[in-house]
Amino acid sequence: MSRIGVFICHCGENISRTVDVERVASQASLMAGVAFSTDYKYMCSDPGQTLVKKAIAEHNLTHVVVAACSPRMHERTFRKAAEQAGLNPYLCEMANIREHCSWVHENREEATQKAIEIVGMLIERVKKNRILPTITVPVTKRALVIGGGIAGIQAALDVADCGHQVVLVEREPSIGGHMAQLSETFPTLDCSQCIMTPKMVDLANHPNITLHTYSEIEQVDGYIGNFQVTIRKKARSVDEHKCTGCGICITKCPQKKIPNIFDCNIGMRTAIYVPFPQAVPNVPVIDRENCTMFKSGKCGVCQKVCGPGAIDFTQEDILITEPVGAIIVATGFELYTITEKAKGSPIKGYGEFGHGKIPDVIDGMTFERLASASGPTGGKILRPSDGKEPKQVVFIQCVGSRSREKGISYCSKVCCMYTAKHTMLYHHKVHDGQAYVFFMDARVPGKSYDEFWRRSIEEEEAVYIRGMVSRLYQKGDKIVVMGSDIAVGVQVEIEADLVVLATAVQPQKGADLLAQKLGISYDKYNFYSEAHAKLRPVECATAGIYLAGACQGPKDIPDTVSQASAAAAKVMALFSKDRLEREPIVARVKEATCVGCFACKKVCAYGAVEEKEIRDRQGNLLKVIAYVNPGVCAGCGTCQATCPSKSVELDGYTDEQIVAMIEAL
Amino acid sequence: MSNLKYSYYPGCSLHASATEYDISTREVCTALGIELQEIPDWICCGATPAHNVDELLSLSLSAKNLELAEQVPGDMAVSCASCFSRLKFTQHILGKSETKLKLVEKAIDGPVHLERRVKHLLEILARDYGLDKLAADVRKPLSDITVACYYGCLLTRPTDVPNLDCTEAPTIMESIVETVGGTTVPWTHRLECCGANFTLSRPPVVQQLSNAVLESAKNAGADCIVVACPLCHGNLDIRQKEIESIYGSSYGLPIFYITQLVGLALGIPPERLGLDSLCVSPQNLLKEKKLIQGA
Amino acid sequence: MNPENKNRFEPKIIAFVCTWCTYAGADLAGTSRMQYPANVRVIKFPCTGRIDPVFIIKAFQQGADGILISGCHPGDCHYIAGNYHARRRFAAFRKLLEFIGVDLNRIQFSWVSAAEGGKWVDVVTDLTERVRNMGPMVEFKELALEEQWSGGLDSPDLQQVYEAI
Amino acid sequence: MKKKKMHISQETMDVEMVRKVEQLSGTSVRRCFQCGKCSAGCPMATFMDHPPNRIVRLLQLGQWQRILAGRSIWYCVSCETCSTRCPNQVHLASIMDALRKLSWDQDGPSKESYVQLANKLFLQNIRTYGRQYELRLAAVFNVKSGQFLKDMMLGPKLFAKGKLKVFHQKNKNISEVEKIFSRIDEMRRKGEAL
Ligand SMILES: Cc1cc2nc3c(=O)[nH]c(=O)nc-3n(C[C@H](O)[C@H](O)[C@H](O)COP(=O)(O)OP(=O)(O)OC[C@H]3O[C@@H](n4cnc5c(N)ncnc54)[C@H](O)[C@@H]3O)c2cc1C
Ligand SMILES: Cc1cc2nc3c(=O)[nH]c(=O)nc-3n(C[C@H](O)[C@H](O)[C@H](O)COP(=O)(O)OP(=O)(O)OC[C@H]3O[C@@H](n4cnc5c(N)ncnc54)[C@H](O)[C@@H]3O)c2cc1C
Ligand code: SF4
Ligand code: SF4
Ligand code: SF4
Ligand code: SF4
Ligand code: SF4
Ligand code: SF4
Ligand code: SF4
Ligand code: SF4
Repeated sequence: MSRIGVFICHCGENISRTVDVERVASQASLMAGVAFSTDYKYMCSDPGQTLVKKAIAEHNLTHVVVAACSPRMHERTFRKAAEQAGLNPYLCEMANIREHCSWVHENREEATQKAIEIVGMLIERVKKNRILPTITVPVTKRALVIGGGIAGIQAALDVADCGHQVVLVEREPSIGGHMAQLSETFPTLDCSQCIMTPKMVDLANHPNITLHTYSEIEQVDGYIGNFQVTIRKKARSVDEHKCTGCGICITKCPQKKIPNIFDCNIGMRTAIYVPFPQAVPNVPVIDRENCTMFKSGKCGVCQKVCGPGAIDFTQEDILITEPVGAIIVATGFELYTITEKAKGSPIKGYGEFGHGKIPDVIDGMTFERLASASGPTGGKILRPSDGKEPKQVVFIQCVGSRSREKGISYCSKVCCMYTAKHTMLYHHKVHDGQAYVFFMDARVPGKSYDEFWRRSIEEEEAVYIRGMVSRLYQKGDKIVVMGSDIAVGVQVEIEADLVVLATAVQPQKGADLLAQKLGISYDKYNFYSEAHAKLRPVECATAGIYLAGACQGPKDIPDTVSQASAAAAKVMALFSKDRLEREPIVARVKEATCVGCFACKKVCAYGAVEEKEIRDRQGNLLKVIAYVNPGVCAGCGTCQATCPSKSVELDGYTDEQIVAMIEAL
Repeated sequence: MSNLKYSYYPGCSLHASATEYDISTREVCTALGIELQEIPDWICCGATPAHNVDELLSLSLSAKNLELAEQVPGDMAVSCASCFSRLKFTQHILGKSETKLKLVEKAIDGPVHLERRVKHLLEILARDYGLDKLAADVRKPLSDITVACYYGCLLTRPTDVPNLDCTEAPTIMESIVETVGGTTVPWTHRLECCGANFTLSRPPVVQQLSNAVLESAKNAGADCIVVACPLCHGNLDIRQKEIESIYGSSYGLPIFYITQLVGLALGIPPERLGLDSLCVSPQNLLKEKKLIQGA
Repeated sequence: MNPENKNRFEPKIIAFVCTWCTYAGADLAGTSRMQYPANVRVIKFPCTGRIDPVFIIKAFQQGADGILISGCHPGDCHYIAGNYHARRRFAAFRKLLEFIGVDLNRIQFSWVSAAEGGKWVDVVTDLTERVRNMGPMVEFKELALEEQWSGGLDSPDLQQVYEAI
Repeated sequence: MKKKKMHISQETMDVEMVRKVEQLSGTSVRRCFQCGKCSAGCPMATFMDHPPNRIVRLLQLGQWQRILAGRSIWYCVSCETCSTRCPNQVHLASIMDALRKLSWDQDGPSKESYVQLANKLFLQNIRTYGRQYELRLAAVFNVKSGQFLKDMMLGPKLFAKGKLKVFHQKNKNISEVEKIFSRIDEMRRKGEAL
């Protein structure tokens, strides 16, 4: 038999002005199961809480209902008080007679009547409340970072500096990401390599960081604090431990005509290669598709010249498993290409710009490589077709971005700024050249950003033309740019030597597949979704997984680095405890009645429902039923409402509790 | 040979100023065993003037033709780019707008048939009949002849309506010309406008735009231009002399209908392809390339 | 409230709401001291995804005259997609209610976010007025659907609903 | 040319008319963000007093009279370039159609009556013959537009090439065509048609 204590609060006059609190208390005392009922001026004050604690002890109370403000305000307060008095905190409920009653009704009689009913409902509910154990889960204090661009590097270094182990997985043979390709960076025009390479080296040398390059995530199991991650280390054909990075193999490899992707296909590389001279790790990899040995079984030059005998043509992919407690996803972006898109791709190319077939129409990243001192032209702006220095360069903004027609409605955020940067770099390098920019708006908010953009016009003499370009076509060795200037209201035609397109920033190919492995959500473009744009911008809705950098949306380096450090801070907060405590509002499966239909599994957005085999003593499989992993369950209750056999129950919101409230009407 | 059958909608131009297109279309189809059955008593599609000022009228005229087409089985074959565009637009718009569909039903006082597949002759040759088969039928390959394929506006634009080929970089005409042995050139103006129906009301505009097209083809080294639209043909062929005199140029570019070139390659005698109806005579070119006999 | 209306019918309205959005929205109406009819009783759920349609039947049985179900706006669900599942479930359930004779005007589905105190007031007021004009819910009270909420699924009607879900 | 100042208010922005344009054209005017790509590719932009992007802009401001007072809409050749390339899928060519219809309905103050005349004759021709009768079209156009000698050079050549038919094409459906015209006229009178 329950002995319920009911505590009615006046909230100064906030409640008692419209609700006759004494009457509520006396009515409550008449209700079945109520052993004690009283009212008090400020229940949440120290004396108020003491009153509750004392009553629990003196009257041997088994349950408590505090009728006061919203549970969102003080539920935690009173549950703690109950706990201090020796009750399980989940046997204490609040009846909201302030926000939902005294403040919204003027009629004293009606409000009092309603308050009595609300209290009655909660009394019936609390009777059905069960003791809920505090749930804690252990925390593996190692973090996984996926992606080794500036976002991943920054996050990994921050976590590692805090003394925790970090595993970094990078798909390419070297870390560095897009920032390693940039020439100089806005808004300060400092050299990208100069600020990037020291960080890359720090990372490689950090005692707390394990680096897996040329590797991908194969599988992710587990939940916050307890993930098991399987990593596929792709066959490099070079033994990382033996290789000294001397580079002789590269100089001797006869396959020298392979377009260098890192240089946006302007330069060439060999079949055994490092993507760029400052690569980390400085260990080459054999591109098996282009290596003669793999194609026809002949050659083997690299193997012959390699002193330490690091070349291993027989290497195979290997799978390794790492236990981690938190995951930071930092897989970055790729650029939209204007070439004809593959069938089935929702995004269209740019036929009106020649589908990428005009050699001197390049994208922004290619321009970065041309302008980079370590690039294929040694930092000279030379156009791809004939290596001449272009004297008229046309930049076109918003290519692919902000276009419903091409399937990308968002703004790519960085291209206004990097285009301004490009005009400056161009002007610095080609003094007698002229840069033109076709643009719609200049989206340059940020500290020192607008000033930067203005500088490109006022000091570096770029000509900005407000209007878009309809078509590009080759005419002799020029590219005819058919544009318009909407301010003047006329068509503009420029015969350009080089055209640079600010193409859209898109998520990496396969970003959706990685998200599915991780169980995180993504938007219709495949950018990863944060839990809340303002309040939880670096966390995924899936506990224990955090986001950093351009994989979450277009971002420049300052924003990327801020987010990476924020994600690292979140991970460190998680690692500050040995065990995680969480509200025990989780679903539980009644094994006896579960029929194993897994309707619950289908609706669970968190992947909390697992399959569990029930066997008899001999080990024969009896049935497969659902099991809710309490570490993963977020407590939404969707499974319970879905289960056809009523075999899953959400603690704290059981059918019994709800129906008790309905029946109290 | 094939057993393809179509309900054929020639359209007004093919029965008047573009008779050679009609004639050559029929000849080519006969040669390939493609059966064209003309839709009895088809009416004008309204062309540009109708949709220009009265969409409802334009939709109704095309809807009426779609209804008339019900008398003849098979997909609808259309050679004129303008008629093709109007029929496709009608299907597109009425498929999307219930309101407009109701109005058109009322205007034509009957049901609207949107299901029938409307195909341009280019699709029929390149896809339904097939390039491989076409290649096998070639008797006199158009070797040595360099062709600029001109699409103009209506065959591919706008996105999602004609769905004949890629809007900005179509290749269907080139693929046909190359299949029958011709050489095609890349050129800048193959999708630019020739001035279209302004030919009556505003010849100077047409002259200016068509001049740019002719100039581009000439500069690209083409011997001739091939078209699949009577409007384009009218502007580039009939007005070519006039344009030359205004702009002081000399192009001398024969403008063929695609069916005329294909017909030649299939070995159909030139006189049956209406070649003598062309204003810019192709005689010299064809003789030079040994496609017709003569001194 | 107007004393002349003393004897008029006062409907019972039950609101099934989610904690994160609508409950918080109703709290906001309170902190903003907005006024609305006192007929509504709120039952809090973690998420609309937790709301089992049989609660509606149960509530009608217990004498509710109108029911409000409200949660986060589409796309804003605190639990990613719970409200989406709820919507699908109720879409199927409405047919059943109609079939067994419940006037669907007694049930209101809406989205009220934590910031929409005013919307909460509007929704509650409108529903109360609407149900007041409809008069007491009598159709359903006699229906012997006792204990369906927890028992097996022997009623073919409910079976049908669950299949539809 | 002197340009009148625009006074913008809820009264001067004729939203109703713009809605009508949107309805007729089946495209949204508000979507346009004035990138100017339409104007950049329009073959006729140099002939127009308002380039295509500005036509949409004027509609966004409810200033359709300014458009009809100009000649832009009568210089559009319906080439569909603008519609094809607009990043916002604004179907500008259809908007042009809708505006021409508005102007036509109002017997609008078009500065470019030749096009209107040609269109009118073309449609009359269809109404009378069921199909186009090019000789008559050209002849009547030249007479009505006062350009008796226009295209004189072409005429004989076309005859010689068999391109101008002296007799019009026979068609059993002439009466059907006439009926469509008159039904639409009727629907317009009753205000049923768009
Ligand atoms: C042309 C251009 C110029 C720019 N100029 C500037 C500038 O001047 N200043 C500025 O502030 N910003 C600039 N930016 C923006 C800047 O490049 C980005 O802000 C920054 O690179 C984002 O870093 P990231 O680490 O998020 O992504 P990325 O640099 O894209 O790094 C992602 C990394 O993850 C790896 N990866 C991807 N998928 C996987 C996977 N499944 N598994 C493992 N690894 C994976 C990739 O290989 C890559 O190494 C420019 C951008 C462009 C396009
Ligand atoms: C009109 C307007 C509308 C906006 N709308 C949006 C929006 O819709 N969405 C959005 O994302 N952002 C919006 N913003 C921006 C948003 O307001 C800011 O991003 C945000 O408030 C910044 O938070 P903050 O904590 O940095 O600064 P603040 O909100 O300014 O907080 C600073 C605090 O520090 C205190 N303080 C100051 N000096 C001292 C001192 N010396 N010692 C102790 N305390 C001190 C101040 O009293 C204040 O409480 C809007 C801004 C404006 C102006
Ligand atoms: S418990 Fe809530 S209602 Fe009571 S005094 Fe504190 S704030 Fe006010
Ligand atoms: S693989 Fe051998 S040759 Fe090549 S860099 Fe390494 S150590 Fe030098
Ligand atoms: S075996 Fe392959 S990688 Fe090595 S040198 Fe030969 S081609 Fe180059
Ligand atoms: S950042 Fe600038 S260039 Fe890039 S999409 Fe946005 S507006 Fe266009
Ligand atoms: S829905 Fe219910 S019966 Fe089906 S597997 Fe889940 S718990 Fe078991
Ligand atoms: S309560 Fe929600 S999160 Fe937990 S298992 Fe059920 S559906 Fe999944
Ligand atoms: S192209 Fe489209 S968005 Fe751009 S100005 Fe023209 S109508 Fe507007
Ligand atoms: S359809 Fe008209 S407005 Fe559009 S590009 Fe062609 S001529 Fe210009």
